Amino acid sequence: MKKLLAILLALALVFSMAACSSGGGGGEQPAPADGGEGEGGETAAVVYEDGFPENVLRITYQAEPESADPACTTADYILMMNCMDTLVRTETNAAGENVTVPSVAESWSVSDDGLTYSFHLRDDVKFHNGEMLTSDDVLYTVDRMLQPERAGRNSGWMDMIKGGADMLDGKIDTLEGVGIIINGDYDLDIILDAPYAPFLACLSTPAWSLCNREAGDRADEAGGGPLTSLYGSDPEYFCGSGPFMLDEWVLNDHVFLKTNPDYWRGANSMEGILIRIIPDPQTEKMLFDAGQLDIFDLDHALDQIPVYRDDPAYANNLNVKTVLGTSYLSINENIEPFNDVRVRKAFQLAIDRQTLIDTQYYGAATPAGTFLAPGVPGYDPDLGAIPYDPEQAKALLAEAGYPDGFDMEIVQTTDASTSDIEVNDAIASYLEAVGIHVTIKQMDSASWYDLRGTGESPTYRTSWTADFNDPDNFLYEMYGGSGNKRRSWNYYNEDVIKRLTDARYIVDEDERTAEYVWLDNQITREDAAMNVLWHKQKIRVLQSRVKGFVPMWAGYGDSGYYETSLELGN
Amino acid sequence: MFGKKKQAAPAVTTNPAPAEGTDWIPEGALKPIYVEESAEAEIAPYQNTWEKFWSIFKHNKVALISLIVIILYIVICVGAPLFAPYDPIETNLANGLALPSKEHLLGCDKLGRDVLSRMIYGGRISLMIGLFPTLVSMTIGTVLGITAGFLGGKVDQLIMRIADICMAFPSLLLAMVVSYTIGPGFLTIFLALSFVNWAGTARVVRSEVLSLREKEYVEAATSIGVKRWVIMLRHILPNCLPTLIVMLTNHIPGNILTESSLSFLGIGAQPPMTSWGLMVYQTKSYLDRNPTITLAPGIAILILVVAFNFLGDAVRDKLDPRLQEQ
Amino acid sequence: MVKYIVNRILVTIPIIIAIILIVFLLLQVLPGNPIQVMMKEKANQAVIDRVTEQMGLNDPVMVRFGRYLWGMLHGDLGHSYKLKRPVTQLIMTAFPNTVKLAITSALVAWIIGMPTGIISAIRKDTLLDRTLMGFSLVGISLPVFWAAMLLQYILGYKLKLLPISGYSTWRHMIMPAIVLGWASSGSIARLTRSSLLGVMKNDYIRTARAKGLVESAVVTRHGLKNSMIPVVTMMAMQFASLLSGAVITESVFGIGGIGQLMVSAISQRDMPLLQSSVIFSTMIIIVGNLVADILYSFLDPKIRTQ
Amino acid sequence: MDDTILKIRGLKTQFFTSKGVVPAVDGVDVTVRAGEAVGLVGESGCGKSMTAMSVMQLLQHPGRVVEGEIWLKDRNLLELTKREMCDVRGNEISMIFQEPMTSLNPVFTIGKQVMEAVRQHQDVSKAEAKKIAIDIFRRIGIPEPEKRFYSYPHQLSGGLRQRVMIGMAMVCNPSLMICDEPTTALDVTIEAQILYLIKEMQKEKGTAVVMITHNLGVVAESCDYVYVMYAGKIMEEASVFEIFENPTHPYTFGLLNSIPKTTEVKDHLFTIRGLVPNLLSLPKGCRFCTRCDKAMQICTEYEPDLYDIGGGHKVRCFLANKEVMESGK
Repeated sequence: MKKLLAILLALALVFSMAACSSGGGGGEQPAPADGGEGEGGETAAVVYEDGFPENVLRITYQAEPESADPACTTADYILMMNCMDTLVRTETNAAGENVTVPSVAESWSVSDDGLTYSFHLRDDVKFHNGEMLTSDDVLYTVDRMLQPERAGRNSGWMDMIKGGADMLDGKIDTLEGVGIIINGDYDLDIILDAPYAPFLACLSTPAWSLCNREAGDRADEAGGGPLTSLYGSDPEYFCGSGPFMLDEWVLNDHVFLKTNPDYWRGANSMEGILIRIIPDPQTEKMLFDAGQLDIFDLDHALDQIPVYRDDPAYANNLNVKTVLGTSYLSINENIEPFNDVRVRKAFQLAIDRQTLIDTQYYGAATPAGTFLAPGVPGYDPDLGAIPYDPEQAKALLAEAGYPDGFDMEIVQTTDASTSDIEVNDAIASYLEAVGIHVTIKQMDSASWYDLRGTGESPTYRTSWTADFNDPDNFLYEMYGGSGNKRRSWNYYNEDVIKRLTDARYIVDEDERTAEYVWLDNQITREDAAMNVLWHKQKIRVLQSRVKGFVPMWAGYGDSGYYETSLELGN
Repeated sequence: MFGKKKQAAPAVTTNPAPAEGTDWIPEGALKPIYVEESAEAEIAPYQNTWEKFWSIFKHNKVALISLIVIILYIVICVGAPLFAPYDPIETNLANGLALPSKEHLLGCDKLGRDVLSRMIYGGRISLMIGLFPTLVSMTIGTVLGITAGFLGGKVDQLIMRIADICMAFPSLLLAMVVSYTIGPGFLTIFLALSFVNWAGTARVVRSEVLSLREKEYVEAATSIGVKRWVIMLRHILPNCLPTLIVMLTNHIPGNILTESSLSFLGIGAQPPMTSWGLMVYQTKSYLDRNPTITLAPGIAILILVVAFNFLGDAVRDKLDPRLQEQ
Repeated sequence: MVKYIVNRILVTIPIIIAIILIVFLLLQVLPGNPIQVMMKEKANQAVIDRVTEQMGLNDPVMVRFGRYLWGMLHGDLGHSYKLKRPVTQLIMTAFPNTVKLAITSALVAWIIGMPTGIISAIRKDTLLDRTLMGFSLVGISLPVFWAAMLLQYILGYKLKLLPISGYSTWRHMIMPAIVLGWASSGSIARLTRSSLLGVMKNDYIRTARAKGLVESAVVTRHGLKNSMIPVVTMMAMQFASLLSGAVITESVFGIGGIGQLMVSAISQRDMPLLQSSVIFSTMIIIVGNLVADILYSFLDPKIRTQ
Repeated sequence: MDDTILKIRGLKTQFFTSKGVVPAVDGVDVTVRAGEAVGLVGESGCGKSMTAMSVMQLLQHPGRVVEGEIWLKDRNLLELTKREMCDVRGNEISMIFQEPMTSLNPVFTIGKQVMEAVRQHQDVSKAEAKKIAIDIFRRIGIPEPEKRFYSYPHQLSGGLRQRVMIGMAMVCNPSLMICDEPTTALDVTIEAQILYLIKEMQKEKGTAVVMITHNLGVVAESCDYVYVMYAGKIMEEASVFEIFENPTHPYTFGLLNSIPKTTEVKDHLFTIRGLVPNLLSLPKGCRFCTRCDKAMQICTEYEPDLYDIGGGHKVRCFLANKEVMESGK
C-alpha cells in the first residue's frame, strides 16, 4: 500500500513540473503570455552569466567553428568574415541589387579579353600583428591555398588563375610571375586561364580572405606542416586585417573576438563579439529570452518564429532576410518514370508550396517558380511560382501512363533536423494524394554522398545558396560539368548543357542575363528538371540594444558584424 | 522496527490438563492409539520458479499494479490499430500543433498528426526495443555463460575476454557503426543493443554456474555418468532461472531508456514512424506552446520504466535466494 | 595483493589492444568519404579528391593503422579533420570539463544515495523507507534527456534560479549534476539498502549485538563497512562511466566534455577525433573497472591478505 | 537459593508472520545456578535457540517476547532499557554461536573484534584492551597470540575461530555463557577440544553455562542438568545422570535411542517417526502425540503438565502422571 503512496508522490512531483511548465498557457495564446515577462527587448539590467562586459555582442554558433583559416573550411565563415578582409566586397544597395565595392583593393581594371585583372591596394591596411598588407600578402594568400600539401579546401575559388591547376598538381611552386604579377607593394595583376565573368564576385567570398605571410609561416611551423597548420585554430598564430581579432578560443564553449582598434575602416564601437557554442536551439531560446544572447538565429528554431512575431516586445526586432538561394527536390531522370517530362511536371504540381510555407516555415519563405532566386541576375519575376494543382497533376500522370500513380523514394540523411523531417513527411502526404507513393529512405550522410556521386541517388531535398551573386553559381553548378551526374540529376538536354557552358564566357552583361533567363525557364519549367520549392527567409530576432545589424547578402548563415553596435543601458 | 501492525491469527491454543483431581480424565484415556500427523502439519508445498513468480502478485499490490500497467501497455501497443483513434502518420496541416481537445486528447504535432495515436504506435517500437534485444542478448549471454562456466579452461578464458571487450565497448559507437553500415532503424538498435548486453548476462550466469557446479547434485549427476550437456540443461539452467528473470526485468527498462537516448542522437526509430524517445526529442521546442505533446511521451516512458523496475524489485525479492528471509 | 593487482592489470592489456584494433577497424570500414561529409553541399569534387589524398585516406587500412599506432606511441593521436587541432589537445581540453561534471554528479549521487540507502535500510518497511525508495526508483527510471530538458526549462528558464547552459562556474554544474546524480544516487541508494539489509542478516551482526554493542554501533561499525564493499565498487564504476562522458547531459547543458566531443565527431565523421575519443573513454571505463576491482580487493581482507 | 544466576519463568516468544502467530517458545521455565552447566536439548526448531535469543533479547522482527520473566540474578531483563540491556550482553551474559565460520566479521581482525568487546564493557585504554585480548587468546589456546591478533577470520580454521568466539565471550568474565550448538559445525575431533575448553573456562571463572544442543552426547559430556525441549515446551528436565539412567518421556527416550552406541549391534538406527510439527497447527492435546509410540487416547485431548516424579525430575507426559495412569480408564 505504502509503496503506492510513494509512486503517487513521485508522480505528483513530475506532474507538478508539468503543470509548472505549462503555467499560464491555458486556452488563450500562450506565446505572448510567456514572452511578456522580463519586458522582452527592453533589456532590464541583465547579469551576464558568461562574465564578459556589457558592450560585447553575444551571438551563438551551433557547433565549434571549423577554423578561421580559409584553407581549412568550406562551411564556417564567421571568423573570416569578421577578422579578415577581402580584395573587394559585395554590398546590397538601396535598390536591393548586390554590387561589388572596393575593399582592400581601392580600384581595379579588367583587360578587354577578360583575362587580366589589375588591382591597386590601399596602403593603410594593417594586419593584427602590425604588418602592413601588401601585394605580397595577396600572392601569399593564393599560393598558400594552392600548395598541394596544404589540401586547401577552397582551392576551387582560385584554380581559374593561370597556373593554378599546375600548382595544385605540384608542377610549380608559386604563381608569382605566372598568374600573379606583383607591380610594387600595392599593385598587382591577376591573370586567368580563361575569361570568367564571375571572377570579381568570387573575390568577395570568404575564400579569398587575405592572410599574412609571416604569421602563416609561423603557424605552419608550429603545427608541424601546412596540413596541420595552427593558423585558423590558435589565436596566437592567427592573423587577419579585419575589424575584429581572434582573442580567445575555449573549445566547445566560446570564441571571443576582440575589436581591432586600428581597423582601416575605423574601429567598431563594441568591445568585441562573443560567439557561444550552443548546439541545442531550445537552449538558445532560453538564453535569448534571459537576455544572455543578442541575436537569435531562428533558422534552427523555426518553431520559435511565431513566438517572437506575435510578441509585441520582439515583433519590431525581427530581422528578415530572404536568402539568396532556393530549396528544391532533386529529380533523377535515370529513375523511371522521371524520364518522362509529364511525370516531372506532375511531381511539381502536386505540392502545395504556400500551405507548407505557412505551416512549416510560419510564412518565412516565398514559393519558388525558378531555380534562380530573386536578386540573382537572370531571375525572371514574371514566371511566378509553380501552382498547386493536384487535378492537373493526376491528369498528367494518367497521360504519361500512370493513372494509378507510382512508387518513389525520397532520401533523407540521418542528420536531418526535426523540421526537415517533418517537411519531408508533409511533402510525402501531398504526393500520396495524387497517387505517388513515397517511401522515405534514411541514410547516413556519408553513404548518401557516395551514392549521389555515382548519379544514382533517388530524389532528395536540399537548398542551394549563392556563394557569389551570379547565375553561373546556380545553374552551371548543377547541370553543367560534373555536377549533372555528381548531384544525381542526369539531365539529358544536351543543347541546354552546352549553352550553360558557353554562358560563362559571355562578356556583355545584358546578353548574359537574357541567356540565363532563358536557361532557367528551360530547365526548371519547360524540362521540369528540378522540383523547386521555395526561397527561404532567414529570420533573426535581436535584442533591442542591437543596432545597425546588416545580414550577409549571400546564402551563408554567417554574417559580418562590423556595422553592428550596441545601445548600452544606464 | 514494527512498521506495520499485522493482524495475524492468534497463537494456537492447546487444551492443558487440569492439575487437580481425576474427574476430567475421559473414558478410555489410556487406550493406546496411533495418531496420524494432522494434514496441516505437512511441509509447505514445493513451489517451482513459475509458481513463485505468480505468487509474487498475491501479496504485493505494487507488483500487481505494475504488471497490470505493463500488460495494458503491451495490449494497447500490440492492438494499436484498435485503440489508436487516428492514423499515426496521416498529416493534416490545418491541425498543426493543436492543443488537447475532445477530438485529440493529447493534441497534435506540427503536421497535425494525433499525438495519442502516435504514442500508441510509437510504444510498439519502445516496447519491442525493450523486449526483443533483451531476450536475444540474454539468450546469447546465457548460452555462452553456461558454456564458459561449465567447460572452464580455455573456452572460459576466451568467452570471458570477449565479454570484457564487449562490456567496455561504448554502445553508442556500436549503434552508430551499425547504423552507418546497414542504415538506421529498428534493426540497427536491435543489433546494437543485443550485442552489447549479452556480456553482462554471460558474466552473471557464469559465476552462477561456477557456484552451482560445486553443488552436490551436479557432482552426483556427474558421478553417475550423466552427459555434460544434459547436466547443463537439466540442472544448471533451471537453477540460473531466478537470476535470469531478475536480470530480464532489469534490462528491459534499461533498453527502453537507451532507445530513447539513441533517438535523441538520431540513431533511433526512423520517421514517419516514431518512438517515445523520438517524440520527446522532436517536440521539445513546443514545451512553451504545447507542453502536452512533449510531456506525454516522457511520462509514458517514465511510467513504463517505473513499472518494470517495481516488477523487477518484486521478482528479485521473491526469487533471489540471497534476499530471501527464513 | 600486489600479485593480484599485477595480474589484473596484465589481463587488461590485451583487452585494451583489442579495443584499439576493433575501434579503428570498425571506423575505417565505414562506407563514405568523411571529407565529403565535412565539406557538405559546397564541396568541389577535385578538392575533395585532393584533400582525401593529402590526408592519407587512400592508403590501405593496415598502413593507416600502423601509422595511428606509431603516432599513439609517441603521444600523437592525429589531427582532427573538423577542428583542425591535434586530437590530444582536444581531448585534454574537454576532459577537465567532464571531470568537473563527473565530480559534482558523483558528489550529488553519493551525498544523496548513501544516506538514503542507509536510512531506508534502518527504517525498513516504514513509510519513510518506501518514500525514499520510490524517489530512488524514479531517479533510475527517468529518461535522462527528458529530465534534463524539464529541469533546464523550469529551474533555468522559468524560475531563473540557475544558469541555463555552459560550464564556466560551479553554479552551471548544479543542474547537470542533479540530473546525473539523481539517477546514480538511485542505484547507490538501492544497492546500499539491499546490501546493508543483507549484511545485517549475517551471523557476525548477531555476534556484535551479543557483545553488547548498541544498535547504532552495530550498524555503523559492523554493518556499514561490510555493506560498503559492493557499494564502493559500484561507485567506482559509476564514476568511471561519468568520466567517460555523459553524452546527453553534456549536449543538453552545453558542457564541452568528452561526450560532446564524441557526438560532434560522430556527426561530422571526424574519424581521428572519433576513434581517439572513443578509445579514450573506453580506456577510462576499463581503468575504472580495474580500480573498482582493486578497491574491492582492498576492502575485502580475503583478497587483500592473499 | 541465591546462587541462581538465571531464572526464566513462563517465557512465551512468538513470531508474528503473515501466516499466523508462531509460538516458538511457549511457556518455558528454566533455572541456572552459578557454576552450573545446563543443557537445553531438542531437535532443530524446537525453540531452544529462541529461548536463548529471548534471554539475550536479540530476537529479530517479527519475533517478540509476549509473556514471562527472565531474571538475571535480581534483575528482570525484560524490564531493562535497551541501553541497560547492552551492558548486560557480552558482559554478564555472553553467547557463542553455532557457525564459527560466519559469526566473526570478515573485515576486522580477530584481535580488533575481541578488543571491541573489552572496550565496550571495561573502561580501558587500547593498549590495555589489546593486552587483555592477547591474554585471553593465550588462555584459550591460540598459538602465537601476538601474531594471530592481526589475523582475519578467514585465515583461521573453524576450531580456532570457535576458540576466538569463546575468548570473546569470556573476556569480560560473564556470569553466564550461552553456547548455542557450539560444536555442531565442527569436526568430531575438534568438538571434544572445544567442549573441554568450555569446561575449562567454566571451572576457572565459575561461569554458569547454558549448552544448547541437539546432541545428547554433548550434554552427557558437559552438563549437570538437562532440559529437553519439544515444539516450544520443556518436555522433561532432570540431572544429566537421571536423564540417561531414567529417561521417562517417550521423546527423551527416542532421542537417547537414536544415538548410535558402539556397545550394541543393531540392524538399524532407532528413529523418531514423523517430523517436527508445524507450530502453526499444533494438536490440541500433547504436542508430541503425533509422533509418540506410546500415545494414548487422552494425549489427543489434553496437554499434560510437567509432572514431578521426584528428585527434581520433571516430565510432561501422562505416563508420569500417577493419577491418570492409575485412573484405570
